[in-house]
Amino acid sequence: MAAHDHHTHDGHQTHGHGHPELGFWRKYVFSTDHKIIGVQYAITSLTFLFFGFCLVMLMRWQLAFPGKPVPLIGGLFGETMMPGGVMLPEFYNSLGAMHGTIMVFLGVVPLLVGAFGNYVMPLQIGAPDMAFPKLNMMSYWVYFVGGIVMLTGFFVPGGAANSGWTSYAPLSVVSQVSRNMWFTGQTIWLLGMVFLITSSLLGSVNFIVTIIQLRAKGLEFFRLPFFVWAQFVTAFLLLLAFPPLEAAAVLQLMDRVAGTSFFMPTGLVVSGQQGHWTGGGSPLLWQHLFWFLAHPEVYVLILPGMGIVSEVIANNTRKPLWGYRVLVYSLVFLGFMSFIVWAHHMFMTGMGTRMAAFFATTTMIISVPSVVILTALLLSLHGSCIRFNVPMLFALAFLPMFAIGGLTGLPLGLPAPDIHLHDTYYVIGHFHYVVVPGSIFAIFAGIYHWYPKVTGRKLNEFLGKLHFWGSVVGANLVFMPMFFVGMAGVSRRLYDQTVYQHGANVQTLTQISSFAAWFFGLSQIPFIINFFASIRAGKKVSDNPWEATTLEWATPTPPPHGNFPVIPVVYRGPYEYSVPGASRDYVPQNVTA
Amino acid sequence: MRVRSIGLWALAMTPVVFLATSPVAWAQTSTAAPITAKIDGKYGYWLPPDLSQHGSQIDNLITILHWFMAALFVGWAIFLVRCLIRYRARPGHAACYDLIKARPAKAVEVAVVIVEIVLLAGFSIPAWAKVKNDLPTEADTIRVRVVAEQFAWNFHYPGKDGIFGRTGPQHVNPATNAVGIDLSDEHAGDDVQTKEFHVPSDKPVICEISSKDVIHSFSIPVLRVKQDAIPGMRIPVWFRMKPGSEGNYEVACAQLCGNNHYNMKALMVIETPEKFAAWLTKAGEKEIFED
Amino acid sequence: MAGGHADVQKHVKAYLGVFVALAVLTVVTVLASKIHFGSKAANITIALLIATFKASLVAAIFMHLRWERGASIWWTLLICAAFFAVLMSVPSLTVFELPKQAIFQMWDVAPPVPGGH
Amino acid sequence: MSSAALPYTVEPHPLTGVYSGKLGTWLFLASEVMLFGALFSSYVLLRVGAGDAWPSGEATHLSVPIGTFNTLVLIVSSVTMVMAWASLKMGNLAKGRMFLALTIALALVFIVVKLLLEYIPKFRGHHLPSTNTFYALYFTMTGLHALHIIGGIVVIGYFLFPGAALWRTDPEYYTNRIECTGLYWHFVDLVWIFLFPVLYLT
Repeated sequence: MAAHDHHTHDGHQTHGHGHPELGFWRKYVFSTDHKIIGVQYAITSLTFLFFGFCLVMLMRWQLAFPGKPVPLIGGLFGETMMPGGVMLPEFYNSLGAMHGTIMVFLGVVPLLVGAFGNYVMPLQIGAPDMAFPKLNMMSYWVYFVGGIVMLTGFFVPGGAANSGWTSYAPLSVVSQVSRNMWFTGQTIWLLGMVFLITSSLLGSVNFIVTIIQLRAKGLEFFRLPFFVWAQFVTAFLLLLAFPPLEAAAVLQLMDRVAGTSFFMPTGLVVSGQQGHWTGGGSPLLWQHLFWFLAHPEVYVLILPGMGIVSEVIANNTRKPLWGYRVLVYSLVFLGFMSFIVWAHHMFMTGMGTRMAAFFATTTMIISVPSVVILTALLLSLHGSCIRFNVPMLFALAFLPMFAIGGLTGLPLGLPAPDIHLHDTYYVIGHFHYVVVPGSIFAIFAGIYHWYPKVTGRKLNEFLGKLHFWGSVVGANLVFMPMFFVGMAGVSRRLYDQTVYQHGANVQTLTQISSFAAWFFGLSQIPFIINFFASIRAGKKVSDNPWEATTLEWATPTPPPHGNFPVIPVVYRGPYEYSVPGASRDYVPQNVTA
Repeated sequence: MRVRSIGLWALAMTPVVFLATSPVAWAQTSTAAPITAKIDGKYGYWLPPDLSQHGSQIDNLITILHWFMAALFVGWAIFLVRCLIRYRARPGHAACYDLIKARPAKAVEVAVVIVEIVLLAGFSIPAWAKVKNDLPTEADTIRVRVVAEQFAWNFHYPGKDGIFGRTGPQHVNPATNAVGIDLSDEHAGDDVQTKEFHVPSDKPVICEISSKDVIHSFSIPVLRVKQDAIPGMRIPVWFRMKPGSEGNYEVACAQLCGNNHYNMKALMVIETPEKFAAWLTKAGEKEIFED
Repeated sequence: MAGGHADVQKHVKAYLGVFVALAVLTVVTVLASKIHFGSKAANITIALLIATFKASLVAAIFMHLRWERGASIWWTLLICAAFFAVLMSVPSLTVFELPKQAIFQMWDVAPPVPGGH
Repeated sequence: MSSAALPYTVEPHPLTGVYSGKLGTWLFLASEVMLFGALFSSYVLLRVGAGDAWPSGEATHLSVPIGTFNTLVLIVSSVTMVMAWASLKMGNLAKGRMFLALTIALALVFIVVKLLLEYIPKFRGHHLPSTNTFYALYFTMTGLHALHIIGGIVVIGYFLFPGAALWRTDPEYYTNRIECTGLYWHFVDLVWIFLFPVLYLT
């Protein structure tokens, strides 16, 4: 602690002398400072995340009580969405599609990469800022515009996109057709995607260059905190997987607006009418291009989450991570493999044995590094000294829940069991068990962990624990029943599963899921209160409240413009906790002895 | 701060308590038309009943996998809980800098790899190859063309001559000729098209799945059959029933296909050969094609 | 990369050489397309080979890859090439690998193509 | 302001051997490779799927002479672009700007030819994107390429006029920026080198 104190004071005093004072707009709105941009990303994407969650809480009503008017707020939605408070199937489908899109593209990715990556990564590598600060600002604003465009879908006739977040053609081409195609939900979705993809591309270029070029002296690649590694691999995934979807989105736009037939096969008969398309296209082409993005995208959702969890675990176990190099190699391997497993989403599209065998094999191979990472994190607990603070609780909840998510991927990755389980609630349960702990809980862990760095104050522990227990119980109760619903054969994306005998039979489980989802939603209230109240009322803390080793804690709090009063030099690996013979139980990376 | 937050929390929980205890809320309702035919089969909280001969392969694999998953999970969970208790921070306890040797962990990883290889190469791929490629070759195999549309399943039987009449999109008439049979074809006269899926219980069935408009998915949970209906393609699936599986079942759509996707179901009737023959004759007589 | 004036002047000569080569190869491609090399596939292959050669010239000389020493750029290109190869495998995955008896034809008669030429 | 404080905007990083802008440009180009790669992949898939129905030669109604002319225009513009950089590297701003202006002029020629001699006559002749998959691909691929050309015009235009002020304060930084712009421009040329035979000649 004492080692940094003089930096702190010097930093606060010298800061501001060298730079002309900026106006409000340049300082807080159109800022090029990675920390301001990170906070902008965080606030925007947390808002979107909450909005996306509200959408699903609405859907859960229809699922639990099909055809019953939504209580209290049902009347607010108007005749085109909920006549008499009863949700229409098209509105239900819109909610489903937008829930997926908003959570993935507007919530989690911008939070993990845009917010945490932006704020923490340059600090952790000892850089004064991102390599291209103006580009960074542009990424944020393109993302912001993309989000606004996406939301306008709700206000056009016909409603927001309702062909699922996967937007499978030809459904996405033939649905929501109107005279002015530019102002229909699906077209707006495609335009929004183009913005969001562009934003991610700009961001990923920036991240990679920053990590390669701006590391502090002595910070070799194998001394990088695991979180930085995760951001590095993630940026490559974004950089190379997103463009094919951008191309695909352009092709689908052409199909919708210019009447081309990229995804439209010959001889379509839609609503009893022979289609006007010339045909010759392939619906599977969209799926290939989409999943070429969307499988790496899954890893974009969880790799930074694993990074955060690793940081928190190393810090709160007070000992080095088990197998740091093994973790890094697994991460890189995961990144590579994630590009050649995409067709396991398409086993049911009429795939021959050879191709199914190939993609099932790559899928089984990719499960190995995941198991290795999970095992390494578990072994890190051995012989440690665990502090059960709120970030650590979320990080610990990640371990068993992510294990469930990973394990339930096995029956889906093997083609034969997938025949029964494909596109059922089992799939929903599986990937929510991956992204809820892997992304959402990791995000919470990260917020509780780094909040003191951003504001200089800690979040309230009691409210945090209330939030944690509500979320863990809620999440498990939402998603565990889904495995049984899926096992019974109930398809996903059904407006009313009781139509089928096998669905009506497990309706009780679906109702439990719904109540749990609302409970999960309510559990976020302490968090929201905590988040805003602690800005002023939180307990003031020092620059390094968690007694952590990585460089972001070596700056004053909050970090000044330019981050480090003196650019640090790194002498050791990232997690030197409980070193024998050291005076304290942690040795920061920038301390010589 | 603390007291206020507890108060807020309690306030927030009231609607949950209210909803959970409300008997009205728990009453089951449905937006769909009442099911006219009684659906047979016993449904529990695990896999649905299995009527097909290949289904047990899939079911066994699913069961084995879940035992394997449970074993792994329990192992991990025991280790986790032990660590959480034994290594919790407390006065007089400090972390140890040295990392443990992880022979058991490596053994577990190797075991996972081996089990995955066995499941994949030994069970999954052979089962898949059988379901996808080993189409039945018996002369009396029932062939059905399944044509999906928004939001119904159409079934096209070749009739007595066993040959499908020629089809084309220009012949489609939504009311009378949903599968687009060309009536001028010599094989078309005896063809049968229906919205109900009838099959005899003693013969293998090959369904050729296709779609007129968007992607659907032909799913029969009780037969462990699922195949996407891709417009512009014709993809076969086949199944063979276990003896004594006569009854009424449901064909579902498993791929989002539009607003009424949830209600795109067809009645599947598995019946004795005699009943099936009688039904086919009757259905053929009723047919009136207009072009 | 290039340091002094002398280096740059040497480069300029290379640029002009590449320009002549590109112009000539463009004409060669056009002429080659007029000749029938046995099959359509052979013609396409030849055209793509020439195009690849031209592209390599542009990348090597105009984009300075010939003089590039930054390992990070080569790594980027390597990774990109690997994933590009995966991306280019998509057509073969969709077209050539189907289960037995599946066909890319749902109707028996070809439908009249609206607005076709 | 903050960018001035960042290291390696001008001088290459001692370990990686490049300055940040160049690495960033190459990374961006890698993503562009994947973008156009997806389109070429779709092209192959749709063409193989179409079999003999795919129009070629005369049936495409594309003019090989116009295509050849435009190919040459782009090649010359690549040369002028790289000459602009070389001139700046040798300290000659006036010559560099002249070459930049020439590059823009050639790019405009490309766009005008594309628009007036190709797109508009096609539309007049009812050869629309919806006519068949060949035209769909032709318009999408060349259209996206043309958007890249227009983007290039904007960027080069910026460095020709307002951006050139940087030369006075930091000529090396300015030269580097021109090099990065050049990388992008050559890439656009490179894409056309493939588009030309794929669409016009086979």
